[in-house]
This record gives sequence, structure tokens and C-alpha cells, in this order.
Amino acid sequence: MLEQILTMGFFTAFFSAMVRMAVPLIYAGLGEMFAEKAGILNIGMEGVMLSGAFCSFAGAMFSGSLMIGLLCGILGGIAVGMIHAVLSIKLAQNQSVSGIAINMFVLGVTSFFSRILKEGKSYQQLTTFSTIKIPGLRSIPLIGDALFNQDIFTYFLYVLIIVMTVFYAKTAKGLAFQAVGEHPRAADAAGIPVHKYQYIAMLVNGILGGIGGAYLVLVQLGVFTENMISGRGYIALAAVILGRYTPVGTFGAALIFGGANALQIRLQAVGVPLPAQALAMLPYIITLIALLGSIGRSNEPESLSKPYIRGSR
Amino acid sequence: MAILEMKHISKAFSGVYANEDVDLSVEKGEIHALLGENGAGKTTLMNILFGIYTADTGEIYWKDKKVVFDSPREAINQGIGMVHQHFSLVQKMTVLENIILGLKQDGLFLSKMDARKSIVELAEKYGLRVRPDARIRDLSVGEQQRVEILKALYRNVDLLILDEPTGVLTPKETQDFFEVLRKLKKEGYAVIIITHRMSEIMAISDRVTILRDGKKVKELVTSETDPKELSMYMIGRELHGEFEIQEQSDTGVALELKNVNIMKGEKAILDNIHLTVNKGEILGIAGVDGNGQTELAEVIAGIRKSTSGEICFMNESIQKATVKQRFEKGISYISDDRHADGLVIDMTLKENMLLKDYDKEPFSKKGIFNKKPIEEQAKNAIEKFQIKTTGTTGMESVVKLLSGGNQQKIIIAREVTEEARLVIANQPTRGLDIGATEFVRQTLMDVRNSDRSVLLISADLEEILALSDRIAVMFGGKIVGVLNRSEANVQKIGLLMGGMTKEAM
Amino acid sequence: MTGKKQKIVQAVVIALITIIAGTGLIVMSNANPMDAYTNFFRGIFGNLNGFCEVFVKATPLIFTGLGCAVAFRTGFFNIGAEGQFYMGALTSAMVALGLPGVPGILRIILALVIGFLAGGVWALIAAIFKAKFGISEIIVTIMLNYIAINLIGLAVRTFLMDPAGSVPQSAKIDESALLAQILPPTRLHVGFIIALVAAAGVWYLLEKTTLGYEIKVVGFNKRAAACNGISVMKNIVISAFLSGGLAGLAGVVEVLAIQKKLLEGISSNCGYTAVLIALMAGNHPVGVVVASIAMAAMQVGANTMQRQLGVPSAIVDILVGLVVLLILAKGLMSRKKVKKAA
Amino acid sequence: GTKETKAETSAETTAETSGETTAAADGESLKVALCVTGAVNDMGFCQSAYEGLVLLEEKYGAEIAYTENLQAADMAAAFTDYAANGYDIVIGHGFQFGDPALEVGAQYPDTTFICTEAAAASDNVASYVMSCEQGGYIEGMLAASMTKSNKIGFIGPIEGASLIKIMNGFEDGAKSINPDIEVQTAWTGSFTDTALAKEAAQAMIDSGVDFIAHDANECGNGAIAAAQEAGIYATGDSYDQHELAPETVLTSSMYNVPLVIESAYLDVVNGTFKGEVKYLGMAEGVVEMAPYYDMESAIPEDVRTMIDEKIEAIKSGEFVVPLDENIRK
Ligand SMILES: Nc1ncnc2c1ncn2[C@@H]1O[C@H](COP(=O)(O)OP(=O)(O)OP(=O)(O)O)[C@@H](O)[C@H]1O
Ligand SMILES: Nc1ncnc2c1ncn2[C@@H]1O[C@H](COP(=O)(O)OP(=O)(O)OP(=O)(O)O)[C@@H](O)[C@H]1O
Ligand SMILES: [Mg+2]
Ligand SMILES: [Mg+2]
Repeated sequence: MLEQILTMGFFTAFFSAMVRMAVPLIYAGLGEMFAEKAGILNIGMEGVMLSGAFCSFAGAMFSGSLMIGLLCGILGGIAVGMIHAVLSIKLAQNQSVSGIAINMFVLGVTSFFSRILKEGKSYQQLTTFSTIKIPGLRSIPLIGDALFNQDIFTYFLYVLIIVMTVFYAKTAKGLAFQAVGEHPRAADAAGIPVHKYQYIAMLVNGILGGIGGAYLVLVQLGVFTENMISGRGYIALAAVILGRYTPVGTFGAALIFGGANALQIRLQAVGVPLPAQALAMLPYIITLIALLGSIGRSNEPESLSKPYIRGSR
Repeated sequence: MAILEMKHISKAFSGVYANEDVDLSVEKGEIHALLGENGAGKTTLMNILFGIYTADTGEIYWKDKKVVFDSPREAINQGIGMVHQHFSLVQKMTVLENIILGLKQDGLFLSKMDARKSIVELAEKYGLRVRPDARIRDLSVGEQQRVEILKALYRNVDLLILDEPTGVLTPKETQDFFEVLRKLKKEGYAVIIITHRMSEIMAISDRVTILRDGKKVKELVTSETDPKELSMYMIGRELHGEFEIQEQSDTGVALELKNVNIMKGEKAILDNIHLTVNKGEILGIAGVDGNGQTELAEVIAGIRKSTSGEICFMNESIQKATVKQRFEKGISYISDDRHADGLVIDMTLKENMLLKDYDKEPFSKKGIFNKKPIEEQAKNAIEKFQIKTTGTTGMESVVKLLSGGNQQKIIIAREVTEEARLVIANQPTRGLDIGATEFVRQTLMDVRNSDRSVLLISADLEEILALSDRIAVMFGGKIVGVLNRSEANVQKIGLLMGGMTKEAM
Repeated sequence: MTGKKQKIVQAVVIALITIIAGTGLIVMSNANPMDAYTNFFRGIFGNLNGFCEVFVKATPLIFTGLGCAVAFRTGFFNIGAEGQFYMGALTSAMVALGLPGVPGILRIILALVIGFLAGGVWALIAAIFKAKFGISEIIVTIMLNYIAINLIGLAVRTFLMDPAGSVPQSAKIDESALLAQILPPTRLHVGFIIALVAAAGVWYLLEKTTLGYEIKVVGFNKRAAACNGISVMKNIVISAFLSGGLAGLAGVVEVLAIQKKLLEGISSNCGYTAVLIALMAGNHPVGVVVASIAMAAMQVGANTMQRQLGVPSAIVDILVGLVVLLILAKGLMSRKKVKKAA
Repeated sequence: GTKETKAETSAETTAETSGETTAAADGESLKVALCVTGAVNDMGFCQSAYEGLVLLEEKYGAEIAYTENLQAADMAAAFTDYAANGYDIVIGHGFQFGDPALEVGAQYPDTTFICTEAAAASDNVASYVMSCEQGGYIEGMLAASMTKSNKIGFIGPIEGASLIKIMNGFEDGAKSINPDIEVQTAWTGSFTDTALAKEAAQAMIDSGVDFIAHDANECGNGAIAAAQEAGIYATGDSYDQHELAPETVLTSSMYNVPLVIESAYLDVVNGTFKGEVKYLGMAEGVVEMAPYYDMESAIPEDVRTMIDEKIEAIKSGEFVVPLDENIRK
């Protein structure tokens, strides 16, 4: 069995799987990071992704166009993000309650409407976005396939991570968005419209979370199934913390998690004599261990999940 | 020509007026002082001007135009800047980043080089020394304040509001700061300054507006008045300003620190401290903020652990004792950061009064609370210290809604009790109005007069000189000299604070 | 508009919106709304059985809701009630099944104690991560939930698997070690009484004791707690432990009174619902009981409606989620701006 | 011993009860309720039961109701609810319903409880077990005949007895063709995580597997999607999954749950109901293989013949597919 694992082929395939499993987590993670850095904790990320997945499926189904599907997925993510935004920004409600309630609500709504959508029809399968091989780069041993034989979503991620890193490090707006999450009162006093920025952050959260959900439908599966996000929204939250609130860190953390999940399913396939449940715990245990390894200053935005009300004492 | 006119401003919080029909007028090139007791409504009035609160009624004319500021952003855009006493700086960011925060940028990317240049120029012009690339969390309060002022000036304001800017400054820093204000004035800026110190008002302001209980009681020209008159208007009575100082009786040592050190990596934060505090004595600790005073206080109170050395209280070692055990032995601590250390601002006055004694009889027995003594204690504190609570809630007032001065009174009421054998008072009168200041000072003096001890840490040299039997001066984590009341004066202490040793003098 | 009047108006509006949304969903699933609502209320009040079912369903919610409330008071954001529930369930099944010689009542007591400890320890892991290493408890408790769920899966397929069958569940616990029913044939059981007692205990602890006070101080201001000699670590650990223990009890009671054996999926997500309950109740124990019963009634009514009319079960999730969201959104209804000085 | 006596006594009692119910059937329709653990449109296990229920309504005019997504915590409540509301037959679809059926059944002797895939039996409780391993066995034979790499894979959702026996049947069937064949298996631990099912299939494909089978309900869609992308063959489960990927799915093993439900219904109506565990397989038409459709040409004729013969042998009882409900590792 070991000889089955310790091969080039195994690792090449494993790395590909790791990236595949990670991509939706990275989108959601980056979206979550953007919101959290502006002080909004969105535990409802699961709901955002689920809405993105459902709307992208419905959109693509009705229009017959994947691009319209993607657009609908983004809109679906935004819609859910905005519910959370209004509750936590305008109404200054507890963000965790709102998030958990949203998850419940969206699970119900998507299940309900997916049923109506499927009523009387048999299988509906979309043709998915195809992979685009990048010549040259994809023949790098081990990781070439993983990184450069993927779909457009994965490539866009590379750009996104760079853009976001530069945004926070080098631009005035990036600074302002961070100030909003660190010390909204200071940001307000410096003339930054705190609430407006938080709405924008939630918009980005909805867009990226929506894409994360749509990715599963439009790239990986071509179908929508009830509760198909299956906890990925929660894992995205973990990825942000593990990634210490940086785009690259979040990327890395999502890879760790995606990798652990890809690994456990692969170990099962090659017949590692461990119960499936023991292996299924692996990603979570690895995350905990990784967290222990990242002890130190948590880097959490000071005002995370504290509503800002101007003039309140 | 008034650049600012506030007319008939009223603002109530849950039915209680914080400002009632207040007028204020400020001219270009004027430094206008705002004076009033704690809770008189000064900060509220300024917050209305800066767009943080909206007035219930009244008008604001700014440069002859009627304005309504819905947010600080609008106030800033119109040329008004404000420095709050609790600074509005992002701790994780650098000085430079804080100053340019929220400003319109020309390109997509931050042009830190250009910004740095103009900040350095601006800083030089007004003598506001800052290090552009230092992180705020590494700065002393004095430095942070300079950043705040630079931040406002960098936004091209015409009027600068300063809410108790000198509360945290050393005398030297205050002097420098006043120099800056004078320069600003010469440049044609208008300045509103809130301070409780009469001397500062007399030294820096052109006119004074006095508030009492949310109402404007008087506007005076500074050169035509004196502190006596000011305090008359402010609190409606005269202050005597004299303490009853009794003869010190020699009753022995209360607290002794032997060779106490705190190391932070290679750096000594407390460096070989030997110090005794006698019974019936106020020992003043003078020094520029950030030279180890707070660490000294915390190591005695048990909040911070020393790296080496020994601390004895009443002739027994308390080296291993916890905060609680030390308090039980009679060591009380009034922290200089009341929001962080001293209070739980989301809880009520009553609950905050309990913070140290909650597990003692009669307040609780075997872990179960007893309502009556708890309420009695709160009631007494409100009466004795004249704490202004919000509206009708009395002892159930949530502390964060009280004005800063009243918050401080809660801590004093809690810490300075009969059982306190040693009161460590770190900046106990910061932010207090003169009436309250006098009261606190007398309270501390009473402790001394009843043969108990006080360790008084203050940036206010006058306070130190007025109260202390002996004065120790700290510099760079060391005690560089201890002076008796008779030999101490401002010059000597000033030299020691600057790092001169006693021998060298 | 006075405060009271406004509250009534808000409640009416929330009810109206929920009814309209519910009607829409029911019509879309080709059912008759009148029938649906009749069934909803018949489910709750129609017979003793349904009525008692409300309290049966409320029981684990009360335990886990109390657990969350205790933790939230110290600012320990425990969303791991789900996992703690399962650890309580797992260990209580082990106790009840593993000590066949011991008298039933002893086994029940032991199961309650050990289930409490197990849930507590499970929360403690997250508390230590937080108190010692400053790692967010939100993420740790979520990870621990997944781990606990897999542990149960492992247990019912290996050492706890019923030797008599081949299905992933434990053997049946014998009658003597089960919690008694109060009103047979309804499922209402002693666990509900235990839950009420627990609520009273938690109320007393939080409001009347110095420990409750310490927990509150730590929740609001850790630095001030430390400066005043209140141990932050100790209180986070204690409240996390209590919190996990209470959630663990939910698991014990479900196993000993409802399932009578251990199997997967017995929590029905009540660990997550508990977070909503605790926060809507303002972390107040009495509020937790009320909110749990209300939530349970809603579920029972909606379930009946679903069962009798065959409308999709998703409607239950939608309506419960919607009600919580509407309660959060009620501020939109009041003319007054959001309390400026919160 | 005990079981038989039980069955005997139950035969008597059921005779009485069924007498009543038949009478009821003459006058008015019977009320039948169904409980499932997943969604009734899951294109698999639960949906097929639901279709059975609908069939009762259409064919016999039964008054029907159902509960879906039922969690273990609520099963007894749902049963009680139906029984108390005068339902004549309450069906629980899945092994988890066994114990709740016995428990509630004892309190409502006038209601008949039918569980699929369980082992529960008493006076008014019977279990109808489908011999799903037969379908798995045939799929295994097909897979072993079609593979070129001699590596085939099987993906399951959560290990439950009725799912394990399919997986084991698959392995046995494959080994009957080629004892040296490598059978890779994986459990996703979820009925909903479609993406993980796909990843599991992908993992197998990456290691050379060229035939994928599954019994993972709706999330098995992911497994078929992986096979489709890789251009290899797969089989469907529970349901004719041909349409999902017409060029990938060779056949599907279908469990004719409607037939199970119908036969249970008729047992009650006709008074032939017995409180016992009843096994139903290919012989009863409950386990079936879906047509090959256009893929017929892709399967060599000798393979088709061999499979047809095996199916006949199973139906006639000549060959008994081994039943193994324990996980193999
Ligand atoms: N947001 C608020 N909510 C409720 N009450 C408030 C609020 N802000 C201020 N107050 C009350 O208004 C009164 C005036 O407060 P303010 O802060 O303006 O006083 P101040 O003159 O600045 O006092 P100090 O000298 O202590 O700083 C106080 O009684 C205070 O409790
Ligand atoms: N930038 C700001 N935006 C909104 N509110 C602010 C801002 N800065 C300060 N405040 C609020 O205004 C109140 C007054 O602030 P300030 O720092 O002047 O305190 P204060 O009442 O004068 O108390 P003290 O001076 O005794 O500490 C504070 O309680 C704070 O909540
Ligand atoms: Mg003030
Ligand atoms: Mg003040």
C-alpha cells in the first residue's frame, strides 16, 4: 500500500485534488476575510455559498448559459450577504445570531426551490466550465497539473490573491478598509464612512462567497443538490483565522484543509486499514494542529463583530 | 469676526439634558477655553460640533453659513478637526498611515513618500516631533497626541477642538504643546481647548466659556478674570486649595521594594528598584510618562510579575501573593487607565463598586450575594463622592454612559476605603474637574493623616509637590533620586526627570 | 408610540410576514394553506401527545441553550454545543451499556455525571486553546463538532455496535437505566424536569453568586478582571466547562429517555439552534427556557403540518430561520433610529 | 425458536386486524404514511419510496402522507403522530426505523408498521428487506468484465448495513469474474457532500481505476460526474441513472421500492400480513437492473449473456448472492 502512495503519480494527482478541493474554500475564505477585516463576522458564509450554488444552477439551467449562471450565483451570494449586512450594520444586531439564522434560512429556501425547479423533471445536468491547460507551466513536475491544468476560476484566484494583497499593503482604500475593522471610531473621525465601507465589504463577501458556491455547481458537478455546501462555509471561517487574515495565508490554509480532505479520501481508496470515520476526522485534526502551530498574536481585527454606532459610549 | 457660532444648542440623553440652550462663539486666531465640572456637557457640545451627535435643537453657523454636520467626515471637509481625549488612532498601524487615513489619494496606490515629506515638513513647522514609521502601539501618549494633532492639521482645518489634551502630558510636554498652540494661533487657526487646569486656561486661552449642568453660565475674557472667579462660575463656590497636613509620626515602614527588576528581553523596564514607603506618608513618584511608573505600580499591586527582587508589605514578603491577596492585606490600586483596568464599563455603577469586595462579607456569604449591603455601599459612594449618574437610574447606571470624571470617582470610592493600608494612586485626578480634584487630593491626604500610606504617581508636578512627603523621580526604569518635601522644587525634579542624577546636581 | 405598544405592533408584523411567507410556500407546494395552519396548531394543541412533544423537543434545546448562555457570558463563543451534546451522548451510552451489573438508578446518575464531564471536557479543549494560546474558540469548537460526530460514527460501528445486528447503532439500553416517562404514553420524560432544574440552577448561579459575577466581569473586560484579582483563565475554563457540561446533559437525556440507544444524527442540529436561542434570550436562563419552548412548539407545529400535508420539510427551516431574522430586523419597523447610545 | 412463535401468534392477531382494515378498504381508502431520512426528490433511495407511496394513491386510492429529512431524534415522534392520527399503515424507509417502529407499534396495536431494511418484527411490525446485494453483485460482475486496468472502484456515503451489503456484493461479484481484481472503496461520510463523492471517484481514477460504481444516493451524482469526465464507465444506483450521463452509465441497479411498498400494502389489505422479516430480491422483481440503452453495444455480447444467465440463476434461487453486512477492511 505504501508503494501505492509513495509515487510521483499519487502526489501529482493528490496536489491536483488538493487545489480542486481548496478553490471554493479560497473564494469563500477571501470573501470572509474581506468582511472580517472590515469588522463584520459572517458566520452565514455557508448560506452565502449555498445561495450562490443554487442560483448559479437555476440561472444556468434556465438560460442555458454558464456565464449567466455565474452571474446569478454572484447575485445569489450578494442577496444573502446583504441580509447579513443590513442586520449587522444598519441594525447593529448580533452578527453570530444573524449568521446562523441565515444558514438555516438559506438551507430551507434553496432546498425548497430546488425541489420546485426539479418538479416533474428527471436529471438535469449542466455541462461545466472546461479546464484550460496552460502550455509549458503545466508540465512542471508534481505541481504543474495542480496549478496550471485547471479552470478559469482557479486562474482568476491567482490574480485575486495578488490584487488583494496589494490592495491591503499598498492602497489608501485598503488601509481605510482595515481601519474600519480595527477601530471604526478612529476611521469615522478620520472621515471614512464606516458603514458604507462595511456594506461594500459585505458586497465583496457576497460576490466571492457566491462564486465559491457557484464553482461547485458550474465547474465541479454540474448539478445542485440539497445542502451541497456541507460545512464548507464554516471551514472557510477557519481558513481565515488559520491564514491570519492575509490573502496568501487564507489561500494556504484552504489548501491545507482541501489537502487533508483530498488525502483522507485517497487513503480510503488505496485501502488504508483505518475506519472511514477516523480518516474523515483528519482534516479537522490537522486544522487544530495547524492552529497550535500558529500561536502568537492572533491578528484578529480589534473590532471584529462589534457593531459600530456613532457616538455610542 | 466669529468663525464659529453655536446657538441655543440642546441635547438630551434619555430625557436628561447634557446640553441645554448653550451658546458658543469662537473667532479666527483665538484660543477659546471650555470649562466646566465633570459631566457639565463639554464633550457633548464638541461632539455635536464635530458631527458625532446631532443636536436636538439649535443652530451652528460656520464661517457665517448655517451648517448641519451629519458625520465627522462633513465636519472635517468643512475645516473642523477634533482630538479626543481617548485617541482615535489605529494601534496596529504606523504614524504615517494613521495621518493619511481616509484622505483622498491622487493615484491608485499610496504615495507614502510624498506623504512622509509633507508630514515631516508640517511637523517641523509646528515642532511636533513624530517618527512617521513607528507603530502607534509603541508610542507614548505624548507622541500619540502629537500624531492626533498632525492628523488634524494635515487635513487643512481652520478650527481645532482639543478635548483635555494636557491630561496625559508632563509639564515639559505641556509647555511644548502650548508653544504649538501659539504658533497655530499666529497662523490664524481657531482653537477650542477643554481643560480642568486653571493655570493652563490662564496661560493659553483668550476667552473662556463656562458650562455648568449642561447650561452656559458665563463667557469671560481671560485677561480680565482670575482662577478664583472661574471656579466661582464653574462650581458656584470658592475652593480653599489648602490641605490639612498633620505632623508625620514615625510609625515605621509600610512597603519595601528590594532590588526589584522587570526585564523585557534584554531591556530593563524596572531597573534595580529600592524603595520604601512609610506609614503615614505620601510618597510621590515623578517622571516623564513611560519611564516605568505604571510598571512599578502594577508590580506592587500584583498585576505584573517581577523578574527578580523582593517586595515586603508590613514586614512580610508579598512576592508570591496574588492581586487579591495583596488587596486583602490592604494594597489598593487606582489605575491610570480606567477604561481598561479599573472599570467594567458595560456593567452598572453598583456592580463596579463591588469589583474588589464581591466575595467578602457582608456583600456575599459563601459565594451567594446579599442585596442590601451592596446597594447601601453604592448609595453611600454616590452621596459621598457626589457621582453624577445618568438620568433616573442612579446606582443602576451603566458606567460607560457616565462622564469620564464621574467614572474616576467610582474607582476612588471603591479603592480608598477604611481597610486600604496603602493606596497606589496612578494619575488619580486626571480628567477630574477642580472640585473633584480637590476632593480626591483631600481623600488621599486623609489616608496619610490616619497613618496609612499613599504611593502617588502623577505627571502633574504641582500635584506631586503639593501632596508628597517625599518624592522619588523615575527615569529609564530607575529611581534616580528621592527628595524630601523641604528640599524639593520644580527645577530639581525637572532635572532628575530629564535623567540627571541627584549626585550630579 | 409607547414602547409596549410598539412591541406588540412588531410582534404582529413579524407574525403576519411569517404567515404570508408560509402561505406562499404552502401554495407553491400545492397544499391548502387553511389545512396547513389547522394542522400547525393541531400539532401543538390538538392532543396531549403533540403538546407534550413540545416539551420533549424543548428539553435538549434548554440544556444546550443554557450551555451557550453560560459560555457567552464570559465572552466564550461556544458554537460547539453540537459536539458536546454528542460527547455526552457517547459517554452516557457507554456507562448505561457498559455496567450491566450496576443498578439502573446508579447508572443513570453516573451517566448524567459522566456525560456532563465529557461535554465539559470537550468544551474545555477549546477553552484552553483560547485561554492559553489565544486561538479563536469559534473555529476550534466547529472543528471539535466534526470530530465528535465522527467519533460517534466510529463508536456505533466498532466498540459500541449492537452485536445482535449489523446496523450502526448501539444495543438497546435496558429499561432500568432509562429516564422515566412522566405522562405515558407521551414521550414527556424526567429529563424535562432536570432541564428546568438546570435552568433554575444556572439562573441562581449567574445572578446570585459571586461566580456568576466573576463570569460576567470576565466577559465584559478581561483586563479589568485581571487587574482586580479575578482570574480570567479560571473563569473562562469554568464557564466553558459548565457550558459543555450542560450541552453534554442534553446528549445524555436524549440517549436515556428518547433514543434508548446511541446512534448517529440524534442531535438534529440542536447545538446550532441553541446559539440562536441563547442570544435571543439575552443569555438569560429564563429566556432560554421560554425561547426553547417557543422554538420547539414551532418545530412541532411545522413538523405536523409537513407530515400531514406532505409539504417539503424545508418549509420548517425556512420559517424558523425567517422568524429569527425578522426578530433581528424588527428595528427596521420602528421610526426611532437605532439606539444611538447603546 | 422465539421468533417463530412470535410469527405464529402474530399471524392470528393480524388476521383479526386485517379483517377490519380490509373492511375499511372496501368502504373508504386506507391511510398510508411514509417516513424517509432524506429528501423525497433525492433521485435515489428516498425518492423511490416516495414513488411507491404515490403509486398507492393512484392505483388504490390510498390517502397518503409523508415526512422527509427525518432525523433519528424525531422518528418516534413522527410515527406516533401518524398512528395517533388514524393512519392504517406507517412505513419507515431505512434501518433506523426498526426500533421506533417496535416502540410505537406496541402503543398503537391497530396500526401496521412496515420498515424497509430493518430487522424489526412484532405483531403489527414487519420488516421488508431488499436483497440489494444482488444488484451490487451484478454490477461487480459487469465492472470486472469491462475493466481494462483491473482496478474498479465503489463509493458509499455513510456506512450502514444496507449500503455495506451492496458494496460487499459488488466486490464479491467482481471477484467471481477475476479473483485478483483490485476493488477500491471509499465512504464520503455524508449523504449530501456531492463534491466529496466526486473527489473520491477522482482519487480512484487517478490511481488507475476505470470503472466506478456507487450507492451514494444523490451525492453519488458526483461519482458519476467524475467517471463521465474521465471517459470511463460507471453504474448507477437505486434508480435508473441513465439520463444523468447517457454515455457513462452502463446500467443501474434499481431497487423497486414501489413494489415493496405495494406488496406490503397488499399484504395488509388482503390479510396476508405477517409480523416478520421478509426478504425481497430479483425473484420478486424488487431488485432489477436498468436497461443498457445505447450502451448495449459497448458491452460485449458474451458479457451480456453471462449477466443475463446470472440474473436468471438468482431469480430461480439456483444461485444465492452472499449477504454480508459487515464492513470489510
Ligand atoms: N451617549 C450618551 N448617552 C447617555 N448619556 C450621555 C452620553 N454622552 C454623554 N452623556 C451624559 O451627558 C452628560 C455630559 O457628558 P460630557 O461627556 O459631555 O461631560 P464633560 O463635560 O465632557 O465631562 P468631563 O469633564 O468628565 O469630561 C453626562 O452626564 C453624561 O453622562
Ligand atoms: N471619534 C469618535 N467618534 C464617536 N464618539 C467618540 C469619538 N471619540 C470619542 N467619542 C465618544 O465621546 C465621549 C467623550 O470622549 P472623551 O474622550 O472626550 O471622554 P470624556 O467624556 O471627556 O471623558 P474623560 O475625559 O474623563 O475620559 C467618549 O465617551 C466616546 O465614547
Ligand atoms: Mg469630556
Ligand atoms: Mg473628559
